[in-house]
Amino acid sequence: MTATTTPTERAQPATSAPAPLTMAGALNAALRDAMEADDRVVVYGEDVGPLGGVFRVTDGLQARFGDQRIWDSPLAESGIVGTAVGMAMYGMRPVVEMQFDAFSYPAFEQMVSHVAKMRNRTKGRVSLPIVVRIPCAGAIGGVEHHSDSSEAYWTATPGLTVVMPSNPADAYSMLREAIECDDPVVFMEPKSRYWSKAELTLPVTTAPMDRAVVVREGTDVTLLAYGPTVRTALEAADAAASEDLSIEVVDLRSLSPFDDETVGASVRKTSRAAVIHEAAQFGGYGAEVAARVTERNFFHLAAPVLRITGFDIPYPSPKLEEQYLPTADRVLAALDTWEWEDRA
Amino acid sequence: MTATTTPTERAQPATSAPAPLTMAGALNAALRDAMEADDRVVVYGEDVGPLGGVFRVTDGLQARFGDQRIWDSPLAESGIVGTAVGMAMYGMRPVVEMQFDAFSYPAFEQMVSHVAKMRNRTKGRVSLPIVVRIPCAGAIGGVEHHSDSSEAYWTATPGLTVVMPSNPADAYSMLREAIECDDPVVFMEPKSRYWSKAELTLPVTTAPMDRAVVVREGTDVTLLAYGPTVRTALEAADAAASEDLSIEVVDLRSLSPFDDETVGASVRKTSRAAVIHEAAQFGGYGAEVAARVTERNFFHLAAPVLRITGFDIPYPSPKLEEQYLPTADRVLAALDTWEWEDRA
Amino acid sequence: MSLNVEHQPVRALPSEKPIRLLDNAGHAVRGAASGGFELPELDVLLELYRRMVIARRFDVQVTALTKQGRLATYPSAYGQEACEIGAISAIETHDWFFPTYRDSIALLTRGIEPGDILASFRGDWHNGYDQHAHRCASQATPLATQTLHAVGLAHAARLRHDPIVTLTYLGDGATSEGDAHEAFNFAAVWQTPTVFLVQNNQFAISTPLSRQTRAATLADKAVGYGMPGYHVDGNDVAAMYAVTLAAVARARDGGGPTLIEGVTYRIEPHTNSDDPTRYRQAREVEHWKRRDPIERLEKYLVSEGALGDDVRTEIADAAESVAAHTREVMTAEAELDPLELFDHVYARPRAALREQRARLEAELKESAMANDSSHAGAAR
Amino acid sequence: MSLNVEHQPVRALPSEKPIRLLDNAGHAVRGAASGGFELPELDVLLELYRRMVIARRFDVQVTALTKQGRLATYPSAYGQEACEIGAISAIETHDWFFPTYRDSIALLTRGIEPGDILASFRGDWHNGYDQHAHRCASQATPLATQTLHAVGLAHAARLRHDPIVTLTYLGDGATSEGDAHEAFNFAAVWQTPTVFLVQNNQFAISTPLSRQTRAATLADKAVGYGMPGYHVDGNDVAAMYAVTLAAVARARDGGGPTLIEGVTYRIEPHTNSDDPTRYRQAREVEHWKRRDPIERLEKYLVSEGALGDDVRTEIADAAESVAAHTREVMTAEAELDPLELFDHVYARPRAALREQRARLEAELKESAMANDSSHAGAAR
Ligand SMILES: Cc1ncc(C[n+]2csc(CCOP(=O)(O)OP(=O)(O)O)c2C)c(N)n1
Ligand SMILES: Cc1ncc(C[n+]2csc(CCOP(=O)(O)OP(=O)(O)O)c2C)c(N)n1
Ligand SMILES: [Mg+2]
Ligand SMILES: [Mg+2]
Repeated sequence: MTATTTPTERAQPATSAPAPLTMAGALNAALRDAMEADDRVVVYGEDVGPLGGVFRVTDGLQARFGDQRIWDSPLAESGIVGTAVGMAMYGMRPVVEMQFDAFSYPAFEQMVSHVAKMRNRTKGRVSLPIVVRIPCAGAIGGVEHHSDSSEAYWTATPGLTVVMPSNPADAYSMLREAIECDDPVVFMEPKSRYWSKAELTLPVTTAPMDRAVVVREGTDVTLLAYGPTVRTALEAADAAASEDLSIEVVDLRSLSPFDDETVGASVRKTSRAAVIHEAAQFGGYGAEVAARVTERNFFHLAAPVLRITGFDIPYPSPKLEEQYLPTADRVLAALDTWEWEDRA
Repeated sequence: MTATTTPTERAQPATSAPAPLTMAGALNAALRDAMEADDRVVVYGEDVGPLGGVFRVTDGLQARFGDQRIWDSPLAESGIVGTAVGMAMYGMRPVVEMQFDAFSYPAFEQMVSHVAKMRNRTKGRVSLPIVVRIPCAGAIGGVEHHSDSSEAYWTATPGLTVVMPSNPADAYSMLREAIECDDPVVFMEPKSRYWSKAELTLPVTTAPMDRAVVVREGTDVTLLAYGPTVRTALEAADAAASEDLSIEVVDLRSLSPFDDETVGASVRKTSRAAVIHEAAQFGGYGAEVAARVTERNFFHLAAPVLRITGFDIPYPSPKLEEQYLPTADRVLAALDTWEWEDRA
Repeated sequence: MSLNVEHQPVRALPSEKPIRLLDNAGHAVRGAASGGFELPELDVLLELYRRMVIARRFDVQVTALTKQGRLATYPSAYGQEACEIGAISAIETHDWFFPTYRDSIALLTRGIEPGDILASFRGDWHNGYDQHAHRCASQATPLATQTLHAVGLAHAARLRHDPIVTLTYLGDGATSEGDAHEAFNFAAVWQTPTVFLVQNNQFAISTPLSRQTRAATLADKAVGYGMPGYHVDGNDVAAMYAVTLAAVARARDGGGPTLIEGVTYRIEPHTNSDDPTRYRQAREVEHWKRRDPIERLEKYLVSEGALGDDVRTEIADAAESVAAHTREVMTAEAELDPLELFDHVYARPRAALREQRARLEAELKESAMANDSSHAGAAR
Repeated sequence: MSLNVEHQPVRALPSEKPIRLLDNAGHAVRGAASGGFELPELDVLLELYRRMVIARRFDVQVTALTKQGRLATYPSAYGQEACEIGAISAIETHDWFFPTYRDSIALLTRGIEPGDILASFRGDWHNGYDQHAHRCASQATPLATQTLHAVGLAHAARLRHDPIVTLTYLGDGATSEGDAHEAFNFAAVWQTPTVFLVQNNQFAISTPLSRQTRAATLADKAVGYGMPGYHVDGNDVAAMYAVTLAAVARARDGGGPTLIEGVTYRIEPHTNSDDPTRYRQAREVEHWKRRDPIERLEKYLVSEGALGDDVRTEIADAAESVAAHTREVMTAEAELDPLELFDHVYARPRAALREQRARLEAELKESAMANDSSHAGAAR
């Protein structure tokens, strides 16, 4: 097993005709194809079996592969992740599901003290090809604990790879790549995008999962977004276009590692950048983005990198989440706070 | 109980003569005086009783106060923090100890989902005046899991207050204030500074625990440090002085909230800033510092805010920690990477 | 009162047959099957009946409102009334209760206003009632976490020689979490006055008990902590009440914690967004519907002549009025102030939150003005 | 082989009296006290004796080296040899072992080089041996976490119809952690071939067992998971070996996990930096020294005529040579390359780590040059 299986090397199932697929459906197909391609891939977690997961991402997989490839575990997240460590040591490639961000917290010690550290601890002798799937973020009207954004915890942890697709094609391609990766991957799935659709011909291979992608070109401002906020950024770019402001949107895709190259190129072109996320601002992932973009491109920047984020408060109850979440309007208003004299 | 008990309001034990005190001793005195002043203060955790804690911070307290004020709990960190929530709901002011940063991880769910959120959840009807003491960071030759820096996890969590003293006087004053605070406080104690000494007359009251303090004045560069790296910053400032570079050192003290005012004033004066910490750089607390200092002072900055930190790797084994830790030399070398043309 | 308890730890297997005081036909059970517990007096049973009827009517009403979209979510306790009401009725006003999301009807029984219970499920705020006033903690979502809170509060009270007891509920699934273990253990080691009720409703969302534990009963877990465990028919409110009452009394007397398992069944889906047809047979649900806890007690009360038509009508009326009141409060929209989002995060004010609050305030004003002018435009 | 195990869960209280095959005077125990286990053959006992003697000599040597500052820390297992060696000797080469920091002597018995075992305690790298080659996981520090790894690996093997067993050790203190609970439960529900050995050495650092549990025995915890539990005299290597062997055989046959408690005592401080005078009486230590596991077996072997002077000398020589070898490897400094810090964090290379590596490389070169020139200067 090489360290960097590239997407094209992977066993390809028969190509299917283009069909509209939701992100949940794309993830389901990726799991199915990965299980088909490699019998070391096993899937477990809470309610992933007959129910197909509370978001139906594992729908139908138990019927197809049987309960020795995919099964319901007891209800204990540390147990789920901790046993995955042992399974991976044996040579399996476990894909486990945390039901929501906040319910991954009981597994925090296993994630930080073992999943992240095992390979380094053993000088590379033991690698843990585990994928921890986390339905993440909010905007689904969920009650408390169902809309947290946990990415800052994982990205602050050396040894973890953290990715988040924003669309069905990436969801498929990145999940296949994550499962093939010899490093443990925290695979974050923006819940509010589960039902977003795209026409896809499977298997689809998009950019490597550690690369950011420019999803809309522009010249005046770079918006850095990931997961649920890519749509927000695109909406802002649309609205701004009518006001003659040309916004480039970069979908980060990979939170750790960070694609300094793609992002740097964009920022040096536009000389202005803002990062958008749902999580609270203080200590959020946007801090890393702002800090490193500034470090590496300081003399190209016409203005400070902005962070357009949730407030520094716990995620609110459903009726107030609209006020909490960064919207396209809020993005545009934030861009207005820059001094724009330098613009012709 | 008012929300913002100021240090001067607190019940003062008889003033003692100045005496050399270690940080561990100062913390011990603070616990003793707090327990003396308020019988709602209870202390528990692993080995805090007869042993006095593995760092002896609770030395002698059980002999003095009995095992209904301070006691050894079963060995379970989630249990320790979770029961503290209940105790605080009843009206106690529990001060609990996590033996090392990495051993707080089993308590992560209780910290993030309850300690941080309870007050907001209940519209302020239930506040949790809990202090979670965490002997933190490295440079003590500790084997794996004994030298983590966990501050980024706590500072990314709205609802928590996170402070870290760097010297015995602050250790005493800030711990008293933390215990009197109605908000839950993560009180981080840099292990490598436990045996550092100062002449102190107790009780000592230093700046409020939510303020940063300029610990050395300078004009060319602002070094932002906290806990163990304050000493590093001061060493760098000393060394630089001989090369005619005037360094101002700010001891952040409070990680959350961040004292934008004190830091901003310093940075606007020097126009250059760097933040120093032991934790890995990627997603570390320094990212927040760099991002917010830049956001608020962009047009005053002559150069990007630097982060001088640990590498993006798990904390190394004892024989390699020297190479990992940011030293005064590394700080000075980093400052050299700035273009200095603007300096006369 | 010393905190050192010298008596021997309990070391016995709970009875494998659930303790039962009324069988499914509504007949009193005597002998070994009753585990030595006494059937409560008729007036107590009648009161439990009344509470269960009202609780169910409320539950059915809230499920209906949820289907109409008035609530974001609602985890029903239909069929679990004997556990929910039996146990909560065994504690006193000054005792504390630590519930889960499933236990709204126990809160109702505890005297909390429907609108306040349901504020969180409607999406107004995370918790809607005054916990200290009712001595009821918020309904915990992170599984088993509340059991530690119950132990901590009980221990604090014990340190203060305050003779209260804490009662906490958790599900069969939640017993698998590390926090449940730590709570059982802390309670036992500290001998806190805590009663744990595991409502074994056979499922954790879709996961059946057989994939949750291999223990013969969930009450068996008590053995590993040296505390008494009781395996109880959770559809028999008489048994649930009597066993809890005894556990509460023992706890209050310094006898430490107890683990009670009530064997029951979740008749409704996990929540409104669940689809139980994917993981269980309608047959099984029907089987359990025939073991309805309310009907069981009703049969007994009728056979004892304690439930005449007049009482029945009176109870039905009371239940209807709770339902009507619930409809009313849940139909009216609560006034919410988004700026309050910033007000309760910290006791000690923060400059950054002040700034963010001001920004949201300006944004809201602006959009209100935009709205006004567009309305004005439309009116013109 | 089907993974569905239909047999009934185990539901019985472990014997409260520890199972014992040799009493402290070195006499064979028969009847109920032996729990139905057979005393192993003399050749097996002699081999266990040899292993214990070598293990103790190693342990004493490492403690001495630690006092000399050659190791950053060392948690000694002095006095726990019967648990450590008895259990590890009951598994096969192809089985897996999941130890804690305390279990270096079990790793030695498993055939790992002293230098490789001690690399972590010396501070060279976090883990110094090839886990796959020895089928031994790294020595876990975060308490109880390794028990889940053992369950996971066992389950994976079971899914592959690979008839291996996993053995994991944990301390009395570690049983309080949530992870221990989750591991016991997952193992029982999945019926994994896992043997859990709780080394109840009476203390978790300074915290005595009475503050850790209220259960009569730690083996009682097995009941709550529906798995067999054995309460064993942990200073009787014959019993430890026999009970573990039976558990391993059952596990290998698809009979699921077992929880074994070995009752023993930590004679040394927790680690070299601990001060046990603060929390326990020298008397207590003396009492346990008189129950020494090696002496006990020695008495039996001598009484059976199985341990003559020649064998004794041969074993002592073997032990001395392990000690000498250990001194040697621990006195030589390991070559460490700081740049290796960056090489094993990820399988997939990262640009940022490449940059940081290059920076450290430049720094190291610079300081080497500075050193060279200052040495050169000094020489001139
Ligand atoms: C720590 C945690 N993990 C997962 C969840 C998601 N979740 C909510 S309810 C539930 C099932 C709980 O089952 P059980 O404890 O039996 O209670 P019941 O819902 O049957 O009353 C799950 C998995 C959660 N709330 N908390
Ligand atoms: C999760 C966690 N919490 C705390 C510690 C610190 N610690 C190390 S050893 C120890 C005591 C362990 O006692 P026990 O499980 O009985 O094992 P023993 O050391 O007696 O062999 C503690 C508290 C740790 N390593 N991991
Ligand atoms: Mg349930
Ligand atoms: Mg121990």
